[in-house]
Amino acid sequence: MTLSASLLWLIPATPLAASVFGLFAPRTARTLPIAGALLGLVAALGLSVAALAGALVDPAVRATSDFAWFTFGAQTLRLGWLLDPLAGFMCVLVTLIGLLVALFSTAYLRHDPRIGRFFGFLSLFVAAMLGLLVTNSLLLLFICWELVGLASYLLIGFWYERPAAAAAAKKAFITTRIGDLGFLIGLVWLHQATGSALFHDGGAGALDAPTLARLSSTLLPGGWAVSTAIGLLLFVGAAGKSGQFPLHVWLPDAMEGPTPVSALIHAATMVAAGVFLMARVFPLMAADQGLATVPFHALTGVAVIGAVTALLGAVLAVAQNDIKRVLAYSTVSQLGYMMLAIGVGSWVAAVFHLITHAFFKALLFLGAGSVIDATHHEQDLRRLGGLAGRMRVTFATFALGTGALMGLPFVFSGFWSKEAILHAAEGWTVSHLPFAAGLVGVVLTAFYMTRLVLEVFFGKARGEGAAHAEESPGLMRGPLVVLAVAAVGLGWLGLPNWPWLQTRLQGGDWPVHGLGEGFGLMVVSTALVLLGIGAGWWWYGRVKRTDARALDPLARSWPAVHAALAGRLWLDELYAATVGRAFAMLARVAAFFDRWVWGGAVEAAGRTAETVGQVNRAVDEDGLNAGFDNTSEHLRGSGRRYAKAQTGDAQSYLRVVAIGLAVVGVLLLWGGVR
Amino acid sequence: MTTTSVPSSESWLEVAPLQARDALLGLLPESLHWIASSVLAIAVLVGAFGLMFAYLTLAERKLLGRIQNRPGPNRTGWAGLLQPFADAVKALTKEDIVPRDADKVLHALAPVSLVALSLIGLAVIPFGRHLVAIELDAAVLYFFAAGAATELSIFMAGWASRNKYSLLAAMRALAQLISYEVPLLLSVVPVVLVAGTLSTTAIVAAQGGWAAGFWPHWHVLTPWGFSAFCLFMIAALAESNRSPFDLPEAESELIAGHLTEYSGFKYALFFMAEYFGMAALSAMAVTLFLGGWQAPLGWLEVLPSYVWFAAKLLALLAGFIWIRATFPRLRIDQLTRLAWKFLVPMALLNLANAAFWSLTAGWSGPLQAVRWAVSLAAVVVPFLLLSRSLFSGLGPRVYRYAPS
Amino acid sequence: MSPLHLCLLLSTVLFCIGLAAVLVRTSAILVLLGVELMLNAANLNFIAFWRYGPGGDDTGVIFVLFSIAVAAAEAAVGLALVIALHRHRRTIALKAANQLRG
Amino acid sequence: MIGKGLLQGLAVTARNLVGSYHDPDRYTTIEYPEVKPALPEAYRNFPFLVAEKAEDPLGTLRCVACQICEKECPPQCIYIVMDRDEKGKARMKPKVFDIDTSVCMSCQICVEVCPFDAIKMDQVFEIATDERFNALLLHRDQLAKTNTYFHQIHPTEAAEVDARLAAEKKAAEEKAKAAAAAKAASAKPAPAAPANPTPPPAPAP
Amino acid sequence: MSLAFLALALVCVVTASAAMISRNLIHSALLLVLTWIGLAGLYLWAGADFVGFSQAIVYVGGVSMVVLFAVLLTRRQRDEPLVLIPEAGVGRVVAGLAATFWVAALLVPAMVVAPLVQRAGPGPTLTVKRIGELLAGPHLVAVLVVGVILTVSLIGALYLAAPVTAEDQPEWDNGGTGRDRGNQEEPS
Repeated sequence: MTLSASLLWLIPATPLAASVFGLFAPRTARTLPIAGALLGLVAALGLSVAALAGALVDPAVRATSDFAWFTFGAQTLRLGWLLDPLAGFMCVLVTLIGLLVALFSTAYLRHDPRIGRFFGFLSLFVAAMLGLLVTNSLLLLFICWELVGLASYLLIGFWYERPAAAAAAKKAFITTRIGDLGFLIGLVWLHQATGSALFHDGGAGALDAPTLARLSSTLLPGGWAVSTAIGLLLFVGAAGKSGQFPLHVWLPDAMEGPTPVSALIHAATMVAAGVFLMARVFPLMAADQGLATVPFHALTGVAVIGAVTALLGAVLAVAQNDIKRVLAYSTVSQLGYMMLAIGVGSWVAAVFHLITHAFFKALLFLGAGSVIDATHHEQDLRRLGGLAGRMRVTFATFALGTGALMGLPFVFSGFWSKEAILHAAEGWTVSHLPFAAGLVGVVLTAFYMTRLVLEVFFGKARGEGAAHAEESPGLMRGPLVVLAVAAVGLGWLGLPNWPWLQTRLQGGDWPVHGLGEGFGLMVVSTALVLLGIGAGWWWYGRVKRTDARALDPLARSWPAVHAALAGRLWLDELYAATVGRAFAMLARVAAFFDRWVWGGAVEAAGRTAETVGQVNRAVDEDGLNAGFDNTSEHLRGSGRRYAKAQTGDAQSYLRVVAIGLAVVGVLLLWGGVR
Repeated sequence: MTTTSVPSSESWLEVAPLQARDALLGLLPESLHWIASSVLAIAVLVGAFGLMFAYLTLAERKLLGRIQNRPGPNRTGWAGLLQPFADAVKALTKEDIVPRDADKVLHALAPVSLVALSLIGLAVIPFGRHLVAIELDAAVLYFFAAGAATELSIFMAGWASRNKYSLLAAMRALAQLISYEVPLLLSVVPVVLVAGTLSTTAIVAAQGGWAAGFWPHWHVLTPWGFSAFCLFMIAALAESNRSPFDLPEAESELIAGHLTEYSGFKYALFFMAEYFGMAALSAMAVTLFLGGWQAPLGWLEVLPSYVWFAAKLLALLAGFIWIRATFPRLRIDQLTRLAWKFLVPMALLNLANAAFWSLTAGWSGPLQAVRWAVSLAAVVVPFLLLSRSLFSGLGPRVYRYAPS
Repeated sequence: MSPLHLCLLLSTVLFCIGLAAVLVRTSAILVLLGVELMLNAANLNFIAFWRYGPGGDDTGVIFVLFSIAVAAAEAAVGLALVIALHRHRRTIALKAANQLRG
Repeated sequence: MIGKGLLQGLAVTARNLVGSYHDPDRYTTIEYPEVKPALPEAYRNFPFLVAEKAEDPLGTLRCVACQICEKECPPQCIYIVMDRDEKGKARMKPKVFDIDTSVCMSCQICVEVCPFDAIKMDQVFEIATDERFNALLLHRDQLAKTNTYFHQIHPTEAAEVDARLAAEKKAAEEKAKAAAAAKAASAKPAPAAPANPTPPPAPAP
Repeated sequence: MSLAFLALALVCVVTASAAMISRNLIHSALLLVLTWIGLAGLYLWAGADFVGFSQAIVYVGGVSMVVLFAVLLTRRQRDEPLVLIPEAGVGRVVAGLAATFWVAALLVPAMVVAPLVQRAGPGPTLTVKRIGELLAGPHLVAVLVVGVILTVSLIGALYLAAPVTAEDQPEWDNGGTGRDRGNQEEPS
């Protein structure tokens, strides 16, 4: 059964409807919102599968169904829905992981009194995300983009009674808002430049070839192509949302929200929205490739930022003591990888890695959640340890996830998707920096993941939470197992010799080459992974820490470096110092202006009006009135005289009428008044 | 008689009156013909209705007698035939007393105007196929214009007698007449609506012919027609101060009502006017509802048209007398309540009914039965509802006796 | 003096009689009767013009019909006022109804 | 239904009208002057004097002018003068017997007290006269009417009276015969006390 | 001009002036009725039968009754008898007559001067059907409006004339409700 483009809107609509149960149900409602959310997700999943089936029937075609939103004057604003393999795969991904996370959180949040509201927010988020995926219009995408931002704010700040969570939610919202500003300017500029809000509108859409040719050919004063400028602006939005280098600070703090939220939003879906945006508008980004005259290409910017972020994320992840923050920084670095892949021109590899990463990162987060739940909310690595024996399934699935993340060869999906990126980066002609960063990233990723696994699961339980931990209930283990299977199996969809996924995404042919051709790169990356694991074992495996307060082995060998990394390179402080203070000063200036300059003017105006009023009264009282009074007196006198004429006798009136009639008649007939 | 040409095709009886008229006119010069013919018409009318008045009084007293198991006047002439002339002589010889400070002019003018007005109404009634005094386009309106003026004479009678009681009685009589003029006129409107014209000859012509050979097209034989006929007759009864509505000159009421101060010939004139009024209204009823001079059945056409008119007229007058013999008198408030709360609504509903009837004239076959059924329901249902709501309280008097 | 002129003369005479009555008589009812007479004079005019005018147009007659109807209503209301006046002032002299004055 | 009462009323009058033509007990009018009303037997009007023979009513009056009725009559409207022959001997017949019908209230007391059944109540009601005083005073000759007339107007009473008179006469004759026999028988014995004369001579019917 | 017209005109003028002059209100009302009858005759003479008869019905039948009832209901005069020219009002009479003269002075010459398009020969014929079509056709709205005017004015007249307050009501009639007036004190 395939879903046609015109029914695409059903996919976001069902979870939105389900969210109503959560949002508007009474505060303590439980079963109705949960059931609603789950039902919504199952329905959305079914529809997404149908949509995907529909898209895969002919991957090359982009089925669109547009509708007129409203007309102002001569113009009508038309929005629409777009169904192509990219949207299909992403919808299935979001709904599947959403469903698994929802099942997980029914167990994880079972003690939380406001679980109903949580599921409401969750459904709202999934609805917004799906809306973003299937839209054919950048404006509608922006609308869903904002909704997703709202949902993430609500979910991060779910336990609003904790100040840290509230601050984190605000921080996430503001930083993504800064990114969205760039996105908005790009959106408006694109709409103004192309005249249409739709991506593909039979040739007249923003991303159709003729318009792109027009965009890239028109140059800005600085020699830049318009498409480059718009592309970069859109990338700023994507960077904000996907936590790229300058705007990544909010992602680690977003860990304050409940773990399923982190799993779904800050690992799999929302942060991937930026990458999806780049994939969607890739033709625009790549429009200026061919032009040699253009000084700077959008994609080079993306690639550079991607590489820097990948490296930064990996480096910072090494020195974190909170299990979720390690994974957060890992997500930042992996997103860097995806942006790097887009930067080097292969958005298909980026999407492939996005899909695989979504599954195993969700697995890792849920595993961490299971650990936190079991150890009664113990998140600090220093007080964990020795959980492998107690939590077998969690340990097994977590290990599989780690393998996929690190990219252990051949078996795990991470390996193939990272391989594709590195392959693409290798072939990038502009510079080799991204490729080098990618390789270093692989090593660091392997290192901090082995550290994490060793610290949490091996050694001796260093906290009493870890000491009494038991395996978490079936509802949590189920999703872990499913995700583990996906983490392993998904890789085989995109093998170099059987690129099923890539051909579908590309919609056309994808170069099929044997394993041998990229074999060299595979050997190098495997070696790097092993190097990382070895280093990780060296510092953390060899001598297991027994005491929670013991110094971190890495800190012992490079105290300065470790301190810097633990402090997150003091980026937050840097921001606070620069941007924070600048705004504060700006606010003070505005306050001064407001009170003294405008306030003063209003005050002055008020006072002058008052004085004028007094002067007027004075003049009026003794000046004019005297004059008027006697004239009116005079008038009243004559009025009284005339009143006497009104005798009240009907017949006298009639007489006057009759005589008047006669006189007028005579005048008219004979007075010559022709 | 209008100077219509004399069709030769009909039986000689039919045209006998016309031939007689032509013969008479022949004696006079051409120039005087128009005045002669109108004078002749007047003479015939006054003569015929005068005689009829005379024998109507006799018939009334004979019939009332018979109904009350007594012979009625039979002393004068064989079985009382000369009685009317005896009355006339009595009326003439009786002394005519006029109150001292009565308004002599008005006192004399009242009876005369009443009789005149009652008579002029007869001018437009078609007595036979060619026997109509004046062929008017707005004949019905003319008839009721004449009828409306009679109230004036009653007021004059009441006022001119300078007698408190007669003035009060005149006022009550006027109230009655005015209350009943409305339903009278309203009950005529349906006939005009269906016939589509105000001229009496056309209305009678419209009632010609027989449906299915035996059922004449008379208006009375249609549901709305019968209802309108009943309303018209009730209103006519009241309009001519007869039987249940004879409040004005009833002995038990204010002496003789507005006729208290009248005696002798003026009193007789008032009675003559009453009978003329009754005859005129009955004649109009015959014209409008009973198909004027139309014969009830096809083969009865052999009898001349004016015979049928006379038969129906006499039947109606007998009905008047019959009603007078039967019904007790109505009190003034009952009388006006009957008019305003029962007759007027029924007449208005009947108007709608007639409109429906005329609109569905084209229906034929089974639809005809439907048309009849709807029209019948439109008469019966309001009648039942209205009578139940208005007269629910009435019924046989319940006597409460002191506990023994 | 064509017949039309005669008719107009008659209606003028009637009109002036009515007007004189209205202006001279003291009794309210008589004033109303005067007005009634003036109305009738006007009606006569209409019919005269209908009878002798260029013809072809019957609105004159229709106008007279409406004017008769409205005059009847006016008479009824006028006399009701007189009766009401009489109930409060016990007289129907126009002089009694002069409260509405300056 | 409002009309039902009216129709029933009309039906009653109609039935009456039709009935009056063929139903005898409906149309009961007697056209008086031509058809005399069948007076009920007990009807009485003013008294009259019963005479035995039609050819000489005044001569054969039963009344003996005993003036009982004159005395008993409450309004005193009877005036009797005894008929005396030239010698003043009572002829046992009234010379003058006047009844003032304007006064008589036909109470029938005179009939009840009259021992000789001489005065009876008459049924003549057409007594209108054109003169107020004298015409209403009925004299003897106007009052005298034969016994046969009495039989016509009061048949039962007349028969009863005659039967009684006959019986009395027969008793008187037997007594007379007995007296005569006794007298004959006693003729022989000395004449006994004289028998007082039996009262009225009973003229043969 | 035909004899009939002159006769009718004479009747109208004489009765109208008599009506306006007469001292007895009833006489003036009845004389005016005669004028109306004269006018109805004039309409008939002019050939407008329908108008003549409606004038007869409305005026002679209806308005005369209303006038006479009004006259009778306002009999209890408190003050001066109905004098034609009261001494106090001589000025009013003169002024009134002057005004009338002026109006007449305007109308009559205007009539004489005005160029009147005349049509000789018999007058137009007007059948009831023609009037019906006119009333139901172009003048339908006017008919409805007149209907409304009549209803409203008559109800208003009724309200004005009918005694509403308790003490005005005659004893036996307590608003026709049949309620016994004995228990007047109970709150209505």
